[in-house]
Amino acid sequence: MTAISRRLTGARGSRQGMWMLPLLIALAIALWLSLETAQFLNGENLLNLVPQAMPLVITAVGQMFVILLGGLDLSVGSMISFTTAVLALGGPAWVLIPAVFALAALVGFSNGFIITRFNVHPIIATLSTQYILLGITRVLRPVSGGTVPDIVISAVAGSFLGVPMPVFWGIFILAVAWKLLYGSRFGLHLFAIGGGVSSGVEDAAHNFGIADRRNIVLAYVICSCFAALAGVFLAGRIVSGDPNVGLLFELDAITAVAIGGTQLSGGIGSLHGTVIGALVMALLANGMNLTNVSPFIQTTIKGAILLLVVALQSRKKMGL
Amino acid sequence: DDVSLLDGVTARAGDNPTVEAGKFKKDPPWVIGMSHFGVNANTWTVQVAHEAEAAAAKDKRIAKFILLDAGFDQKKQVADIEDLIAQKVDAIIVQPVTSTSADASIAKAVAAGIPVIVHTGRIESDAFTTEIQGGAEHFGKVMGDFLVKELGGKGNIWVLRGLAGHPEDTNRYNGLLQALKGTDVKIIAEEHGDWQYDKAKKLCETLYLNNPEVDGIWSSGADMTRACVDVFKQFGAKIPPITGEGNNGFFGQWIADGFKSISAEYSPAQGAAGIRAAVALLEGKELKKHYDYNPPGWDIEKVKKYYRDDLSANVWWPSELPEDKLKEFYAKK
Amino acid sequence: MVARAADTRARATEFPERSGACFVKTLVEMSDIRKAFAGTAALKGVSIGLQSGSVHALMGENGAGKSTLMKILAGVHQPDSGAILLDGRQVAFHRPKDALEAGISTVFQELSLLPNLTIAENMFLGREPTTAFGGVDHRRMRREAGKALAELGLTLDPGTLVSMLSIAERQFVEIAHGIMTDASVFILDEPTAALNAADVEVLNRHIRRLKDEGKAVVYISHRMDEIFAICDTVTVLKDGELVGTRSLAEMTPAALIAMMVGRELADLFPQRGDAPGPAMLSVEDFRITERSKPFSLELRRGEIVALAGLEGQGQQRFMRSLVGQYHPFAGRVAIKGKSLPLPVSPGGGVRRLQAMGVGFVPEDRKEDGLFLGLSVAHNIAAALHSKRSELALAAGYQRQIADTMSSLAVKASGPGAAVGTLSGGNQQKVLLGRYLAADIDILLVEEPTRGVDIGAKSEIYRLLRDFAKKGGAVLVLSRETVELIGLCDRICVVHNDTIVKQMPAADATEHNILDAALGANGEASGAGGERR
Amino acid sequence: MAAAFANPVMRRLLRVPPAYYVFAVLLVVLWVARPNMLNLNIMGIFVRQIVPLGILVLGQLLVMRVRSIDLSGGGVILLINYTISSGAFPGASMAFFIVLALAIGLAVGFFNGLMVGVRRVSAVIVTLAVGIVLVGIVQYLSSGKPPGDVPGMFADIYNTKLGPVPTPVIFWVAFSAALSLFLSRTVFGRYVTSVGENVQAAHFSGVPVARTVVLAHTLAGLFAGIAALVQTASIAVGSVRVGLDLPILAVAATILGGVVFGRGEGGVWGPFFGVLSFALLFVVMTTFGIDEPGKLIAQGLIILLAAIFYGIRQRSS
Ligand SMILES: Nc1ncnc2c1ncn2[C@@H]1O[C@H](COP(=O)(O)OP(=O)(O)OP(=O)(O)O)[C@@H](O)[C@H]1O
Ligand SMILES: Nc1ncnc2c1ncn2[C@@H]1O[C@H](COP(=O)(O)OP(=O)(O)OP(=O)(O)O)[C@@H](O)[C@H]1O
Ligand SMILES: [Mg+2]
Ligand SMILES: [Mg+2]
Repeated sequence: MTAISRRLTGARGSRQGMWMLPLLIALAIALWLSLETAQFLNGENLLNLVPQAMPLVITAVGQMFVILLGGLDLSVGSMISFTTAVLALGGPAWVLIPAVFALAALVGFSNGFIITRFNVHPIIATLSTQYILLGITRVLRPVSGGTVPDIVISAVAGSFLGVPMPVFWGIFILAVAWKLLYGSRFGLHLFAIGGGVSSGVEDAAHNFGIADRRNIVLAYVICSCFAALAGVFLAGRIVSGDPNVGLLFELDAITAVAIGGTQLSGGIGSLHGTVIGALVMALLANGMNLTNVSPFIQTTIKGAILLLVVALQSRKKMGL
Repeated sequence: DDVSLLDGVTARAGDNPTVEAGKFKKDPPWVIGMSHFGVNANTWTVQVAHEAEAAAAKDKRIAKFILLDAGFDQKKQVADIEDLIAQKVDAIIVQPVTSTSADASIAKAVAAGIPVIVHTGRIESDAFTTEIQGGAEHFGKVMGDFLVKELGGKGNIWVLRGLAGHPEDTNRYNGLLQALKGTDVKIIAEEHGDWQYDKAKKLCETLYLNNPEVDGIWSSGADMTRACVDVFKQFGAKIPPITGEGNNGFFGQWIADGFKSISAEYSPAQGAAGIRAAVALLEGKELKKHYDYNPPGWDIEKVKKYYRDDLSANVWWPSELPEDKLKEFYAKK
Repeated sequence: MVARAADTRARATEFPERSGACFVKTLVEMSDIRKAFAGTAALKGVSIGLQSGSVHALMGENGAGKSTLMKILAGVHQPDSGAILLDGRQVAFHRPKDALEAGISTVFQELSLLPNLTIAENMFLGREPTTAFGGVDHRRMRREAGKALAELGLTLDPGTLVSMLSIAERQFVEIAHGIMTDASVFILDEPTAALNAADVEVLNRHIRRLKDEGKAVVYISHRMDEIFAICDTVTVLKDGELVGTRSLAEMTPAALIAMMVGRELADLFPQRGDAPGPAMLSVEDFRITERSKPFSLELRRGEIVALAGLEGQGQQRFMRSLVGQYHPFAGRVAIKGKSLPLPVSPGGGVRRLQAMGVGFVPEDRKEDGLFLGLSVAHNIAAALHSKRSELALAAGYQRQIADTMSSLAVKASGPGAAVGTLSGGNQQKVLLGRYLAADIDILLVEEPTRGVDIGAKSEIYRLLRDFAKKGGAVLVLSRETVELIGLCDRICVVHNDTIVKQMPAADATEHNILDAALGANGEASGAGGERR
Repeated sequence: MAAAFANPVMRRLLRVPPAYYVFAVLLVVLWVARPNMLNLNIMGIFVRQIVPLGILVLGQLLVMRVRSIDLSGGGVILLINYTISSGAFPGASMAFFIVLALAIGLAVGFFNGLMVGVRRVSAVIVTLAVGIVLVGIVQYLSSGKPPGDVPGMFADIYNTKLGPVPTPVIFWVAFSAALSLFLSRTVFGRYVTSVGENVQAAHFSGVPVARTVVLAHTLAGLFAGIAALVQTASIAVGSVRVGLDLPILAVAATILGGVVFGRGEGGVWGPFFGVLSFALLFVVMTTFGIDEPGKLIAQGLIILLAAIFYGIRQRSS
């Protein structure tokens, strides 16, 4: 019994963070919804749920890479808006799509470079990037509009072999993230660097001969590229470019990561936890709509549930 | 036509298709869903929600009115409309977050046989069933024309814009530019105050201290006008001609201080108009596809008729809220 | 070819070697190394040569520059001037990775494992084997890590997170990481600071293996016996300068100490105390866990009592349950006659005990003890401030700080110096100083001299004895048996979560302590009446 | 070169937080472009605009020094603004509202503190969630009763001056000075420093760690309540959306002022000048008529460049 409760709440002796409790909460919400409303389990709604959750899942997974390092990327919201704006500039898809990822990589590189080489706090570095990118986005696209390449729209809204495209996105993203995090030396080194940061010995991993700066930069590049991917997905979903679409997305992403048990001080966390965290948030939004919870009280409920989930995740360490 | 949606709303002239009678006819009770772009943008948007709820409550045939709040989040609006479709509501009213965000899901709703009414925000697609659109350009132009007239076609103005990137902001501003075309009225400062009192106050203070010489102020409305008037009063300066909109607080200020102004009309009762359009469609009445809401500006005389000293600054005129609701919501105690 | 071999041999003969077993050559030469930190010189032109098949001791007082010299060789610091020759070729290491790749493997003095990685991951960090798909080959890592641990006599699961390990276990993992690798130079910077005698023997076996394989080993330790047991050559540093390099065959401990300290050290340990006074701390029927046997313990005024035993036998758990870190199963504790209700609260235990005049000095000074980034003054005054309420005005305590620094002979540029820049021994003095300054009459000390040089050790012993003589009482927990015998009045040997034997320190020998600690002594386990 | 860096005066100078020179540079720019604006009257009004942020920052720096963060300030401000303007307490006196605001702030801060210091929950998420709940409460309440007018005396006090300087500015400066003294002179200040440097070591040297964190958060909540009063007085009307971007700005100003998680090199005055820099930045950009996108880009670049400059200098020392 104590073993179970330990696993649920503490997960000491594992670096995955506490993900089981959020999983239970996600299941509880799903169970409540399927009992409460007939529509929840209907195929249409379940198919809605996947694309509704997808941008958050993508962004949160990207954000997780930098959070594992003990970093933070506040620029992902702007990156998403920026991506939709670039995609809606008009032009052939084979130019625009590689271009957005090249630009995202550049932004991520610049974040990482500034943080590692110039000793700038991640919050300051990425907050500045957030402002700068938003400014550029507003120049490119003062108001929403423009047309997104057809291929992007069909890649989001279409289906293949009867399966809606977002499902493939999900599989692809999880596979890439899984390979990066668990199937490579890079992933292990991320945990190592984060472990050093969270235990207060910033260069512990460096002393093991790990190319830490390079790995940190890489993590920020990955985070930006995932945000760009979320931007592409959203552009396909809203069928236009929009300077405000990513507004406050960074906070949602960070919240999803934290709900999933990843610790913001670095070194502890998991991919599945992050996905669960994003699902909890999406289920909550969907559930409250389906059960006709008054929009006036939805925010409170959302906040209260967040509070509950994190309050149950007490940790050994105090802080962020 | 026999459907009256709202005072000042007329069917658009020119190419305007008809939604044929009976197309969406359904026996009551009805379930009507509404996707609001952001209830808590400001007190005006709150009132729109209240006007819609009150109108829905008045019609006994509406069994259920589902209000969803996108909170300015287009992703959420798309999800909200999808959720409404999943719940098989009989009609969907959309206040779009942006001109394109809701397009795909509106098309989905229409494909599912659900009529879609769009108001307070134009969209690029025309997949919807019917729309009631207050012309943002018209709104801006009414204000611009007033300034041009007051200034005798010549002078320097400040421009206080709303939320950057919001279509309403851009369109109102475009209306101003139309009004200024060919005149000698020059914009010497142009800033975004996000339609908020505190931001606008900071802006006006800064602009004033930079250079108090200004002949007129074009304010994109909401609480910004009141903030700017307060700044001039605080410095003991003469208030230049300034534009405003139908806010009770602003009305009180205008009446008390007697500066030159105009109030462009943009009624929160558009929320009720949306409900009436939905009901008309479900009753099987014939509607046009496009309705315009381009009322003239209000002068001080009209303002005096509407102003209510016993209500707080946060009521917006004209309103269709019944007296008891007005009292309940806004009474100053 | 011939010329090169002759050349090497010629150089090798400059350094006489005790072990003639294999072909001896100079692997590393560091010459005239200088290094300054923020203005203060840590190394002032030190030269040293490391031979293959030889264990080279590096000795000197705290702050002499031993770790700095080795960190330069390990690529952590870059020298301000001087040259490093590796196999006769000049090299420059810009980061640790460069040194690793050049075949220099280091066990650093400060524990620096990553707590969130497993033992296996820590051991292979930076050089993980990969699978055909480019992923980390966890299976192989665990297998090989398990083998390496077994060779060091440990039965830990290589999949355990390091955060779950005790300090000694971590130290072993660190050693395993350092020595179970394919390198030609091994640096061990105080590897035994957290180890007890039995563990040290295991380590020594491996060092001898490395030596037999023709590797060069640098061994830094403040424990004289270890140096004489396994080292061939010794280099002594003092204040960043080279005192000399000698073959250990021609040295005696006294001569070595004189070389380090610059004078003969009369007595390492101070005179024992007189007859002890009334009980200060009494523990009755204490049971650490549900299954452990009860024990009682009395600590009297003027007494220094030791808790001895093998690693993880419960001595630390007992001490820390007094400050609330663990909940003991049962027992009664009285401090100066006032009873201390058990369990003590985990958050407020330390404060409560301080209010009763008891100070607890934690073993891990870096993690649990010091504020490395803050000044010496702040570190010393911390416990003084803790006695007062939040809203009280903070006194400067200049006098207490100055007194403490001078009575402990803390070597620092002043009270404003950050503690993190002091050497290990001086850090330890600051830590002890904090509690000595705070008007406390019972001290619970874990590892009073971990990583402390012989001169400072002797000072710390004297400090603790003076403290006892002035009416205090000390309970000490240490892995160094010699230290316990020399310092204490009475020794309690802990085995299996209970005290199995108490003896006057005057009668104790390393042998009979180890006997009791191993539980070999039938009387202890028999008399208590085993339940199963 | 190394000797120059070793000089204690030099080392101190190298540690001057970026906020100071951002402020200095902006002041020079303004002095060149609009010398007439550099007088006490005008500057007083500019500074008054950011007093709510300034007060919020005082709380933020306190919690950041104990390695925590408080993102709930926006929610506190909104809730207090709503409570005062909703007319739910007809005829209540100024004192009543002040007590009410402080009580709300204290309660929220105390809750945050318990969660972070005792439960040891992630500070970012807890305070973010608390902020969301508070905003949600206002949204819920305003559906029943939208916010209305703020009692006139708030604006009256807000508009008073002491000599040429607006009262809110004097209040802020005095408040900052008081906090600065409080932190440097009391035992609590030492506790904060200890906990920020090393929680474990603080615990073992007898610092009441949890209590220190709870107290820091409680004070931050209290300060948010005070910031809310000033903010409410400055807008004189109820709102459903006020002050929501303040917490993240407060974090940025605090870091610019040299206080990062656990370390407080900039003390209280570093963040103070961080806030002043933001005030001047706004004025300079408005003065130069920089448009919205330009403002964003310039703001981002200036913060970034300052931080990079500081980072490089710190590294070289
Ligand atoms: N097979 C792999 N799969 C995933 N990531 C890898 C792999 N190999 C290396 N990396 C990542 O790339 C980084 C660089 O690794 P590598 O060992 O090549 O360093 P290096 O080129 O020697 O670096 P430096 O030149 O900085 O010393 C590693 O820290 C690791 O995170
Ligand atoms: N990173 C650093 N910054 C500033 N000063 C340092 C740093 N590292 C070491 N020093 C200083 O250099 C000198 C030598 O320290 P070092 O750690 O090499 O001593 P040591 O001989 O290893 O001592 P110990 O036996 O206590 O470990 C000391 O005075 C120390 O304060
Ligand atoms: Mg050392
Ligand atoms: Mg390499």
